[in-house]
Amino acid sequence: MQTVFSIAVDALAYGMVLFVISIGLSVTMGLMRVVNLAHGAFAMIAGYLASYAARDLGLGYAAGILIAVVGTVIIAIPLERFLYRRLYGATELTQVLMTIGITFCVIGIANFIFGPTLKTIPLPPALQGSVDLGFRSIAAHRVFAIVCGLVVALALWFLIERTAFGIRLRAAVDNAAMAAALGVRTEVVYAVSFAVAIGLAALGGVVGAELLPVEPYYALRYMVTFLVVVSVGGAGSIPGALLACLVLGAIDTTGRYLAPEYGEFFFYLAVIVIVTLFPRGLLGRSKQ
Amino acid sequence: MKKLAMAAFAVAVLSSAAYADTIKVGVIGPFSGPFAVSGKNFKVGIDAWLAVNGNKVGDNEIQIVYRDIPQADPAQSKSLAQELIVREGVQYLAGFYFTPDAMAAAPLLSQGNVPMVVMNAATSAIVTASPYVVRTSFTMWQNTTPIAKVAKDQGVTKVITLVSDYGPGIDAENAFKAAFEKEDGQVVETIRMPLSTNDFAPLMQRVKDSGAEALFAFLPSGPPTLAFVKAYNDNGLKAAGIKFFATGDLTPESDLPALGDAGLGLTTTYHYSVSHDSPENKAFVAAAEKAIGNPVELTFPAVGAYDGMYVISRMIEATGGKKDAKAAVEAVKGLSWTSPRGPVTIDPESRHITQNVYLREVGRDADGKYINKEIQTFEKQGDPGLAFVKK
Amino acid sequence: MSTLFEVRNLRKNFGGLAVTNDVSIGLAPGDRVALIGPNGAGKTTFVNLVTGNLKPDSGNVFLGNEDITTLRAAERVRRGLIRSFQVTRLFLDMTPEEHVALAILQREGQAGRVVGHYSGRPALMQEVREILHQFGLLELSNIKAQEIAYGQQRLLEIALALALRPKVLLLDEPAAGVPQSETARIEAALKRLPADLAVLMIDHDMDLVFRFAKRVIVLAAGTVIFDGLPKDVIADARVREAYLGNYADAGSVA
Amino acid sequence: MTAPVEHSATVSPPVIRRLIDGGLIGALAIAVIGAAGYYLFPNNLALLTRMTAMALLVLSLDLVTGYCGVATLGHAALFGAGAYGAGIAAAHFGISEPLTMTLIGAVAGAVAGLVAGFVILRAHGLAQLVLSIAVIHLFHEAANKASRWTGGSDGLSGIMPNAVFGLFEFDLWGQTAYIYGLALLILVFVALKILVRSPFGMLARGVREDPVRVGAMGVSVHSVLLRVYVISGAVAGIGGALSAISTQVVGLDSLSFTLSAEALVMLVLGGTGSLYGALIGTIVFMFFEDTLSAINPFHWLTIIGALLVMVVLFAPKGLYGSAVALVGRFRRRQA
Repeated sequence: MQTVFSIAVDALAYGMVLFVISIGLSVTMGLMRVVNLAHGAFAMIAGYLASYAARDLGLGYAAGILIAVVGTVIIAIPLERFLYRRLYGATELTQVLMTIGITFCVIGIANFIFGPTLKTIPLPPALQGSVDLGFRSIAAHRVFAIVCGLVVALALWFLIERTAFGIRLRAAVDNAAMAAALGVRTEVVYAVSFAVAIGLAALGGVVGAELLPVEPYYALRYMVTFLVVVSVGGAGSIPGALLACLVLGAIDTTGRYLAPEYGEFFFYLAVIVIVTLFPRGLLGRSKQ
Repeated sequence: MKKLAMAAFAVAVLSSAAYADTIKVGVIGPFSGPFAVSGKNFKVGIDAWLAVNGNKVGDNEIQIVYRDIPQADPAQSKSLAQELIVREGVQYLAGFYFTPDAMAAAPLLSQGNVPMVVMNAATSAIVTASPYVVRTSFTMWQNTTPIAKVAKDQGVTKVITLVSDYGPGIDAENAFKAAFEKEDGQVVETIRMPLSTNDFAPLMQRVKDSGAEALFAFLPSGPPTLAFVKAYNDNGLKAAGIKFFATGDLTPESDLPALGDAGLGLTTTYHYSVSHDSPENKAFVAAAEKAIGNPVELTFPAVGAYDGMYVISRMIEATGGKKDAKAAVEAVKGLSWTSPRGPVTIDPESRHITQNVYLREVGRDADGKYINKEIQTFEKQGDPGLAFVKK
Repeated sequence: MSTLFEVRNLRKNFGGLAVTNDVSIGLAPGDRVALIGPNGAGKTTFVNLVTGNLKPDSGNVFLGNEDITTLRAAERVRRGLIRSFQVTRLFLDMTPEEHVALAILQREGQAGRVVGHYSGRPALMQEVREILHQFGLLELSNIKAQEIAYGQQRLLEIALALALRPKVLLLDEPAAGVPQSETARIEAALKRLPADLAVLMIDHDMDLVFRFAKRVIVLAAGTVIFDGLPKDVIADARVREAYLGNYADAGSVA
Repeated sequence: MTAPVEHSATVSPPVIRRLIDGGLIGALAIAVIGAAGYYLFPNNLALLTRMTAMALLVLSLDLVTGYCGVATLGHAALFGAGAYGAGIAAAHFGISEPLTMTLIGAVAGAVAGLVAGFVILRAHGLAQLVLSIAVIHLFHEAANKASRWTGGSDGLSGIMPNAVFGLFEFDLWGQTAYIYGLALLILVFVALKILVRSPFGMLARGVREDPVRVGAMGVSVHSVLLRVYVISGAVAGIGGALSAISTQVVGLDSLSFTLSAEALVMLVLGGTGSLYGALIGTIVFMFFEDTLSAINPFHWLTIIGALLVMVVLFAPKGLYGSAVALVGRFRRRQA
């Protein structure tokens, strides 16, 4: 029984880390309809910025996160203006080609500037060490990731479902022409959404760095994981992404505990079953 | 047009076969992509050797031609090796980080009359792929076997093994099991982890449940090793007194700063530590650190490349710059010298390097830098894996 | 006259709401029937049930003497139950010639062939030209469908259906979206449809319906409320009620 | 009904156009470019052979993605199946006659196509993409597990193909391998040209344009797609077999997501939905990759990335597709 609890805790922690890292992609793919394979590249840029600020400049973890999120968004703004804007409404294949190109560039540049080794973001003392749950201990930074995930989920849900901006965004997504006719400045809405998505990628990259350490190949290494999480959850659905992360986290963690050798099989078979049963994702928006 | 092309073709063929006072060495390695740090170390090792010894052997000038294979890709390896031999006219092939890449290029050697000096790829069988293969790195068996003895010496009788589920991992598992059972130890469970594993927490739970007193681990150096070591600490295994044994692949010097204090006290066996205390190593490290720019990135493939260059230089010396793979390989069989890692010999029979393997513990040096501190030496280790292959 | 196509007691519920409520219709060879009804009457659902894109909750569909209720859509097509679409569905990258040729090949069971080109078959090319000529599309036969006018696309849509040699043809608003100036051509094409073909046209363009149909069926709230001659439909009390007021009553009368 | 016979001359395509459609021109072009490659880069035939194998994979991908609109990031499964099929036949069963190996590769690829298609065709769009990713990972993992047969991550070695027709040995220079590969490519290209023109090819294009309409013509869309997948598998399998024969080693990379993604990038680069686009994309991408990585083995990826971005900005339909569009616009302006 204790083992079951223990696995459940691991699954929750892993799932929430996945959620924090992937949710930004769910926004780009579901709400902006851009298959952004460069999502990981932005998370990685944030990781480098945080590492530089917190470790090399010694500014501390909180400042590191802030600098990483703001800095990554600033880097992303010209990219949105000159590259991504061309992708809105383009075919999926075109989006794949462009964003993979961007990813290659970012990898090359990161390798050139920061070198190929792993970079870490030093944790504040409060997040180091373990938290005792009674029957086992869990790393403090994982608890932090869980909290971050919940806060992000709530904030995003509120932003999209409960604010005027959210209404505009959903209108722009569902029918850009109609929204424009109603006075919604779709370009601005898209730019802001993109910034939000990139900010989330950045936050995820920093918070998840304990599990997925920052190095130049980060941008491609986890791309598949992000894509799977988003589509299993249903692109654009915040609760869906949350559910997908918890389900996939549970399957992955349990599979790895019971039969680590066949962990990959478990995971991808589960993905096939879920995607076949729920082609729009677990809680996907019904409109294609 | 056709005639002209044929003529050019003939010239290219002849010039590569004929005596040349510039001798080209083709180096194939992962210079970009996820293993770029290893490729960089190849280059650093070679640059260091050239800096220390100059780029001339006798009258012959050595020129290095690099080719990139970001991830294991035998088809590309073969095509690059062929291009290097045929178009660039290289007299030596070197590098090779991944086993399948070396395996794919090996059949070209006798036809091309070119020796291959493997600077990393660590599967025992590679030397059997062609009589022209010489290896200056290590094998999984070579580095793994001594740690079983260490475990036994520390009074451990029950061990659980965790290895990445691919060739080298399975080699490590077999090697550890064979050596530990010879010491009357018991491997209570063997776990193979998919290479893509990011989260090791559930596996640490398995370790706890297994009742083992220690774990033996192998993962290729890179991001997962960091997560693995952290999971070992965070999930309370360290606190519970479960010992940690591994090969040095888990604690390459380039990962140590990232591991930080979490890595302190980890014991691994390996053929080379950057901190090895010898005049040869001091000279090597000084040159290598200059070549690499960022000293933190310096780690084991560099020494394989450095020694590989030494072997190649002896080959050039022996053949007088002539293209003669057979004579070149014969000349280095049984060759002994003092490498930065310690005394080494090219075993005449297997053409693999016989070397000391060291037990190391992660610690800090006087400057506070994280290092692998050598605490015990297993002298003149051959490759036990070859016997396993032949079985 | 023998019945060629028959729908018997067809019923479909969406979440407790009967969208198709016990509908029975029969068609004989040569019939020209129009199915009309106010918006939301369940016409589209009815078409989808007949073509096999939706499964009925109960009831049966017959073609000839065969019960085709459980057959898949493609199977029904192969038996001669063909439909056209309200919104043009064409292969925009292909020419009218290719469209019709493909339809004929499919009809002849040759569409799975992996070698040869249709232009190498004189008999087929002859038929393609005849059909295109019949719809006034011959001059456009080698222009991509996306480059021809909408009215002509609508004609091609019907030509495509005809090339499959239907026994029963379901025309879903054949003139929808076509400018007034071009509807005459579509009507003319409809007039020339083979005489022994049973046609069920779904539309709400009353002018077209009255000129085309010999019989009119009115669907309201999923129920057939009228099945008779065009001249009687305007006078029918229930039809007036359905179009002009109180839909709920119309349902209860049936 | 009166038949307008007088129109027939203008309606039926002229002889020359038929020849172009029939792939003769294309086959000739491949042969000429191939021969040019042979004489211009006589010392780099292994790269050219690799290009040929890759071109087969990209052509195969074009069948499902370009002609039928199936989004897949797992197409290397079909290529790898062919490579392992041919490789295992040679290494474990001593079947080392190259033509037989190629045939086995084609069959293995076709079977893999059937399996992959069965899974991938169960969804559309993003979901389909993810299914394809799952498929390639399962294939990869299965090959890794079956290391007794596949050699696992160390690669399958011990493949020693006989001489072609007992006459032409596979040697260091790679002439035999290249000419053999080129011959295969030309044969496959002509076969695909015939296929694309055939009624079935039209049906496949129809599925991409509007599956609902195809269904309304009495065709089972799913069965069309599945058949395309099997054919595509055979083509990719031939490519895989060629790779196994010329390299004499088969690695897990031939069943990898990376290879699948690379093939897709090459296809989109050249332009989807045209066999020429597939070929051009392959040649351009691999040529740049090889040249740039030789010039700077350490930082070439950046340039490749920039190149891809440029293509999207300036040739959004791919190199071939955009060139065709440009020529078309030019002609229309002239007319």
